[in-house]
Amino acid sequence: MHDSTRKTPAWKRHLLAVALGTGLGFAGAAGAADHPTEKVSTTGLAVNDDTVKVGILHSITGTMAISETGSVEAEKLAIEQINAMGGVLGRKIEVIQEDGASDWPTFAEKSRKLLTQDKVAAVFGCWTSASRKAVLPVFEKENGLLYYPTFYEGLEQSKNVIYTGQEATQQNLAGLDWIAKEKDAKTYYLVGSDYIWPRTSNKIARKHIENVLGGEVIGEEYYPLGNTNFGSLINKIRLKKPDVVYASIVGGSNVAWWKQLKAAGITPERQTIVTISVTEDEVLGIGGENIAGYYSSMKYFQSLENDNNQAFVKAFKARWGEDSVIGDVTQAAYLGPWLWKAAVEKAGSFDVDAVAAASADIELETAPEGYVKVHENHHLWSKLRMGQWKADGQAEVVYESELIEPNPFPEGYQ
Amino acid sequence: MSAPILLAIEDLTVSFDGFKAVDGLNLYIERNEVRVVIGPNGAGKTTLLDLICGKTRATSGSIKFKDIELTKLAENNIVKAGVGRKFQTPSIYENLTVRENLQLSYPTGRTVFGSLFFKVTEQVRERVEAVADDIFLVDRLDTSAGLLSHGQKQWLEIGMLLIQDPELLMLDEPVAGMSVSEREATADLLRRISQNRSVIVIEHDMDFVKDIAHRVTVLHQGKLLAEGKMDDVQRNEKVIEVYLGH
Amino acid sequence: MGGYSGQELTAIFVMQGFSGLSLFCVFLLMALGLAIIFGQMGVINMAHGEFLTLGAYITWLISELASTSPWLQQVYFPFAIVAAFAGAFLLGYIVERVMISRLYHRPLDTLLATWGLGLILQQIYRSTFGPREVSVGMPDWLMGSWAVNDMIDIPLNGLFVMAVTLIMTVGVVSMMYRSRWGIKLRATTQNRLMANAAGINTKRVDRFTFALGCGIAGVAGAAFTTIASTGPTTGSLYIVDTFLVVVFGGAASLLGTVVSAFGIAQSQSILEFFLSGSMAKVITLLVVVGILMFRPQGLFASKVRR
Amino acid sequence: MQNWISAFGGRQRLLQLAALAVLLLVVLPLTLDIFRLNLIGKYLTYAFVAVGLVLCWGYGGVLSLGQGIFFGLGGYCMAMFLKLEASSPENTAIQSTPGIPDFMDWNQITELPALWMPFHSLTLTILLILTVPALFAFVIGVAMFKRRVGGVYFAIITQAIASIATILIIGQQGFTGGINGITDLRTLMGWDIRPDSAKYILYFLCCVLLILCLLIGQFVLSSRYGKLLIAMRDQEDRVRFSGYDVANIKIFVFALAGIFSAIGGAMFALQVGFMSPSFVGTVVSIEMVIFCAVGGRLSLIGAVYGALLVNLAKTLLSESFPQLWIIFMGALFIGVVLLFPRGLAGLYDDFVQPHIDRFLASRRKSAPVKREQPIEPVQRSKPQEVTS
Repeated sequence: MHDSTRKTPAWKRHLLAVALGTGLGFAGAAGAADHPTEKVSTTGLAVNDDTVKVGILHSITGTMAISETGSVEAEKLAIEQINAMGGVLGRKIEVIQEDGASDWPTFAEKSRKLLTQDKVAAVFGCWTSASRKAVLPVFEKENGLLYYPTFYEGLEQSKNVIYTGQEATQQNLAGLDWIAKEKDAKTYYLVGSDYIWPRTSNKIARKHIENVLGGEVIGEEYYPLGNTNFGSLINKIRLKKPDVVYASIVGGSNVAWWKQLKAAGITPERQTIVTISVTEDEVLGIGGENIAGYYSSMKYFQSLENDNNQAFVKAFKARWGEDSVIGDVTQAAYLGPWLWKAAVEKAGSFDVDAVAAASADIELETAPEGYVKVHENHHLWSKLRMGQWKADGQAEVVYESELIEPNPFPEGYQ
Repeated sequence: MSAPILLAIEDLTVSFDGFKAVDGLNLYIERNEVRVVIGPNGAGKTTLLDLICGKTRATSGSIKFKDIELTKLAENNIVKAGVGRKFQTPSIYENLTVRENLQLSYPTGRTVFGSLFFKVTEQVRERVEAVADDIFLVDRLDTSAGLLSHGQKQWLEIGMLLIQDPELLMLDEPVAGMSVSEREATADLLRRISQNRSVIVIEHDMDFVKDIAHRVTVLHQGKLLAEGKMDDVQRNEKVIEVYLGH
Repeated sequence: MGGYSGQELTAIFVMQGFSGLSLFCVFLLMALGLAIIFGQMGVINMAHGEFLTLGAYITWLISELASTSPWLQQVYFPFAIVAAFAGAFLLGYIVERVMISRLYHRPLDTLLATWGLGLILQQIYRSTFGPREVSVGMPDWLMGSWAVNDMIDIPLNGLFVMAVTLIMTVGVVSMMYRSRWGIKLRATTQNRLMANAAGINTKRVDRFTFALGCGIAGVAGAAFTTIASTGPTTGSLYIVDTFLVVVFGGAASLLGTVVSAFGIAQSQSILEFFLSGSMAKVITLLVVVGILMFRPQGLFASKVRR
Repeated sequence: MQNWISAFGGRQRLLQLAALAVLLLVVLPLTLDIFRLNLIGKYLTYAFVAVGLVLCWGYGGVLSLGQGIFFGLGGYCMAMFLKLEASSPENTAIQSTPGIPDFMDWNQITELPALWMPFHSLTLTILLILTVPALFAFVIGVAMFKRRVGGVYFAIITQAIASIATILIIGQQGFTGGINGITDLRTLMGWDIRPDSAKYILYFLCCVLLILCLLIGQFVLSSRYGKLLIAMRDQEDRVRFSGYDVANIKIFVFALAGIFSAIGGAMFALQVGFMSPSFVGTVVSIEMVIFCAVGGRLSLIGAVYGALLVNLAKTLLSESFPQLWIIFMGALFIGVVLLFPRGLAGLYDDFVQPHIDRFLASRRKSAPVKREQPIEPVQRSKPQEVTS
C-alpha cells in the first residue's frame, strides 16, 4: 500500500497519534451509560451500546485516488483520536470503508450500500463534484448524512450534507480583492480545466472582477482534463500580458502547466499567477521549485502557525509518516468527524434528522484552520488565506481574511 | 462463326505505383465460349480477373459486359449483372455446412432485410440439391465445409457460382491441387456448365487446358502475346520463347 | 491582433512555432514505439502508455538517488534515459514472450489482453509508488529557458525533448532501413513464412521488435518527466491520441507517422492559439477522423498489388 | 411451431434463454434484497451492450471500441426527458429562470435550448432513443464500411470518436450538465422512480427488454443474415462476389448493436437515476467489450452472464480488496483472451452441455438432441485490413 514505504511501525505510529490526539484538548465524552441506545438511535442506525458505525467513501483506485488519499488519512486520524478520547456518546466509532473507484455510479452504489445495508450514522467522503452529485439523491432519499471535504463550486445546499470545504465565493472573492490591491491589477486572464468547478469559479471571479473591482477579463479558456500541452496558452498570456493569471487547472494537467510555465521563462516576478487548485498535495507532483513565488487561494495551509495546527500536523505525520503533506482538503476532511461528534453530542442522538438540525451553529475552536462554525446552510464560516509557495513545497501565508460567511447561492454572481 | 460478343475489354490498363500489371489489353469473349488464359507468373492473369469482377479498379480502359460498363460498377452489382468468379485458393465458408454455403449463394434475398426474412422454399431446396448433384457433393450436403477435401472445396466454390446461374464464369486455377481423377471430373463438369454460358479459366496444367479450351489467350507482362486455338498458340514462337519453352 | 508591435508578433510567431514543434515531438516520441509495434507487427498495444509510465518512474527513482549529491543531480539524466529504455525494453521482452507471442494471428485480441496488462501495471505503480504524482528533480541545465532576445524565450526542456526525439527517430529509421535487423523485420512483416524459410528466426525478431517499441516508450516517459506529470495514470493520457497519429500516418509507414505527428501537432497548436483549448482539441480530432473516413489507409500507404 | 423455434435459434438456445429468464425474473428477485437487485439491474444494462457486441464483433467481426457512445446516447435521451420532468417550474422556483434544468440556470442559460425541446414528450423520447443511435451508427457505418475500413482501424477510429464525444459533453456543460452529468432524476410521467417498488418494476422492465433483445438477436443469427455474418467473417470477398453488399451487412449489425446499447443506456438512466459522460468514453467502451469476451463473444446469452459476473466480481472484490480488484480484472482479461477465447460460453459448451445432452438422451432415447456446432472464433483479419 501507499504507506508501506514509511519507516515507523504501524502500531507505534498509531499509539503516538492517539496520544497526541488526546492532547489536543477536545472536550471529553460522556459514558455510554448516560445515553441508552434506544434513546440515541431511533431510526435503526448501526448503533449499539459500545459502537457506532460510520462510512468512509473515497476513491482508493482509479484516477482520483491521487487526490482522495489524503482525505481518507485525515478522516481515519480524526476518528482514531475521537475513539482514543472515549468515542461519541460513549461509543467507539467503527469505520466501514468503501472504494468509489473514481467511478460515479460506484459512488452511488456504495453510498446506497453504506446507508441501507450497513446503516451507518454518517459518511465521510466524496471528492469530485460529480461523485457528490451522484450520491446526493441517495443521501436525500435514504436520509443519510454526508461530510463533504472539497472546496467546490457552490450552487448546492442539502439537509443531508455538511460541506466542510469552501464554496466558490468564499474561495474566490477575498483573494481577488487582495491581489487586486496588492498588485494593482487591472487585467485578468482566467484559465482552467474544462469542467464544472473551474467554469463556475471563473464565472464568479469574472463577475467580481468586472462589477466590483472594475478590472477587465482579457481571456478565459479551458483545456480538456488530462491535457499536457500548454505552449499555445503560455504564448497567449505572454502576448496579452495580463496583470494576473487566475488558474484552476487540475490533475496531471496541473503539473504540465507549471513545469511549462517555468520552462517558458515566465517567472513570478514577471507574471503574477493566482491558483485555486494547488494545495500541498499537488505541489508534491509539481515540484516546489516549479511553483515557488506564485500564489494559492485557500482556507488552509500546512504552514499555519497556530497551536491547533501544529498539534494536527504532528499527529498526522506521526500516524501517516514524516513525508506526509497536508493540503486544504485534507484538513477539511479532518474536520468532518469532529463536527459530526460535536453535533451528535449537542443533539444527544445519532439520528440523522437530529444531528442535521443540531449542526447549525456548531463551533469548533480546535480546528487546525482556526475557529470554524457551521452555518445554517450547512457550509462553514471560514477564512480565506493567500499562500505564496516556496521551493520546499510549503506556502507562506501572506494574507488572511476575516471569517467569511458561506453563500452557496450568491446573488449577483449567477 | 462469329457468335455475339459477351465481354469486350478495350485498352485496359492498371498500374500499381507505376508498375503496369495489365497494360493496354484488348480481349473479346464470345457467348458460350470456354477461354483459357495462360502466361508465366506475373503476367497479369489474376489481375485481369480482379479487374473484370471489380476487385481491382482499372487505371484506364473499359470492360463492357453485354453493354454494361463494369469498371464503374460495385462488385456486388457486377455479380448481379451476371459475372461469377472463383478465387485461386478455395474461398468457401468453412464454418457453415455445404448446404448453407449453397443456400447463401442463392441469388435472392441479397439485401439486409431480404436476408433477414429469407425463407428456404421448396424451389431453393431443389435448386441446392440439383447443384450439389452437379458438383458431386449431394451426399455431403450437411457436412461442415471445412471438413471437405481440397478438391471438394474447389467444386463447392464452383457450385456456389453455378447456383447464381451467371452468364460469365471466371475460374482461377480450378484444378490446382486435384488428383487425376478429380481433374477429369472437373473437366467433365466444366464441359457441362459451359453449355449455356461463357467461361474464362486461368490454368497452368496444359493437358487440362487442351482438354477444355475453345480458345487460348497468352498474357505476358500485362500484354496480350497471342490468342487462338491451343494448337496454333503452342506453335507460336513468341509463346514458346516466354513460356512453353521453359 | 491589433495593438501589438511587429517585433512582438514575430516573437510570438517564433514561440508559437516552437510550441507546435514540442507537441510534435511529444506525439512523435510516443508514436514511434507504437508505429513499430502496431505498424510493423500489427499488435495493438494498449499498454503502451504504461511502458511510458514505467520509464517515467525509473527516471524518478534515479533522480531520487541522485538527489543525494548536487553533482549527481546535474549529470544523472542521460543515465536515467538509458535505464528507462532498458527497463521498458526488458518488460516488453517478457510481455512478448509470455503474452503477445500467442496472439499474433488475433490482432483484436492483443488489444484486449494488453488493455488488461495496462490495468495491472497501473495498479502496480499505484501500490508501489503511491497514488500521488511524484516530482522528478531536474538538473539546472534542463530548467528555465534560453532567452534569444528580450521577447523570445525558448524552453530548454522543449529543446531537450526535441533532441531526444531526433536521436530516437534517426536511430529507429537507420535501424529499420540500414541494419540487418531492419531487413529481417521487414522481411518478417511482409512474409513470415518466407522469412522463416530464409533462415530468419522470426520469433526472435518479433520479441526484439516488441521490446524495442516498448523501450522507446520508456525513453518517451523519461523525456516527458521534464514537461509533464508523473503518476500511475500518466501514460494513459496519451494513448488515444497516439493511436490516431499512427493510423493517420498510414500504419506501416514511419515517414507517415512523422508527417502525421507534425500535422496534428501543428494544427492543434495553432487552433489552440486562436480558439479555446477544448475546442481546438475537438476540432483537430474531428478533422483527423474525417480525413480518415475519406482516406482510411492513412496519409502514406503504398498501393499494393494483392 | 417448429418453424418458430428454429427461427429464434433452435430448441437448445431457447431453453438456455428460458433458464436465463427464470434466473432473472424469478430466482434473483426472490433471493436478493432490492439493493442487490437494483445492482443486478444496473449490470444488466451493460449486458445490452455486450449482447450487441456479440452480434457485431463476435459474428460480424466488427469491433467497435465506441459502444459507450450509443449507451450514452440512449442514456442521455432518457435522462433529458426525466430531467425536464424534474425541472418543473414549481421544483425550480428558486432559480433565476424556473422551469429549466438546474445546471442550465447556473450556466446563465435563460431559455431551454432547442436540442432539449423534443424531450418534453415521452413518445418522442422513446422514438429518439431508438432512432438517434441507429442514425449515428448508420452515418459512421456508411463512412467507414463503404470505404472498407475494418478491423483494427475501425476499432481505433471508434475509440477516437468516443473520446471526442466525451470532451464535447464535458465542454458544453450548459447543454449537457458537463462532467457531473444529468443528475437527480425523479419521476417518469409523474411516477416516482426512486422508491423500492419502482425499482422492482424497472428491474423487471429491464429484464423483459433484455430478453426481447436476446430473442431479436437469436432471430437475426438464425436467419440467412446470421449465416451471412459468419460467412463474411470467414471470407469477406466470397460474400461480396456472391452479389451481396458487404458494407450494408456490416452497417446493419453495427446499427442494431447501437440500438441495443441505447436501450441499455436508457434503462441505466432510469434505474441509477443519473447519466454522466463517464459512460460515453473510451474506458467504459473497452470494459463493455471485456464483458462480452468473458461471456463468450459468440454467445448472446453468454454475454449476459459475462456482464453479470464481471460486475459482481468487481463489486464484491472492491468491497473486500480495493487494491486487488483492478489487478484481478486485468488478469481476467488476459486470461480470457489467452486461455478461453470462447469465454464462459465456451467452457459451458465443452464441460456442461455434454452432460446435459447425455442426461437428456438417456431420458428420451427416441429423440436424440442434436448438438449445435460451436463456431471457432477464428479471426483471419490481417494487420493491414484496409484494401486500397
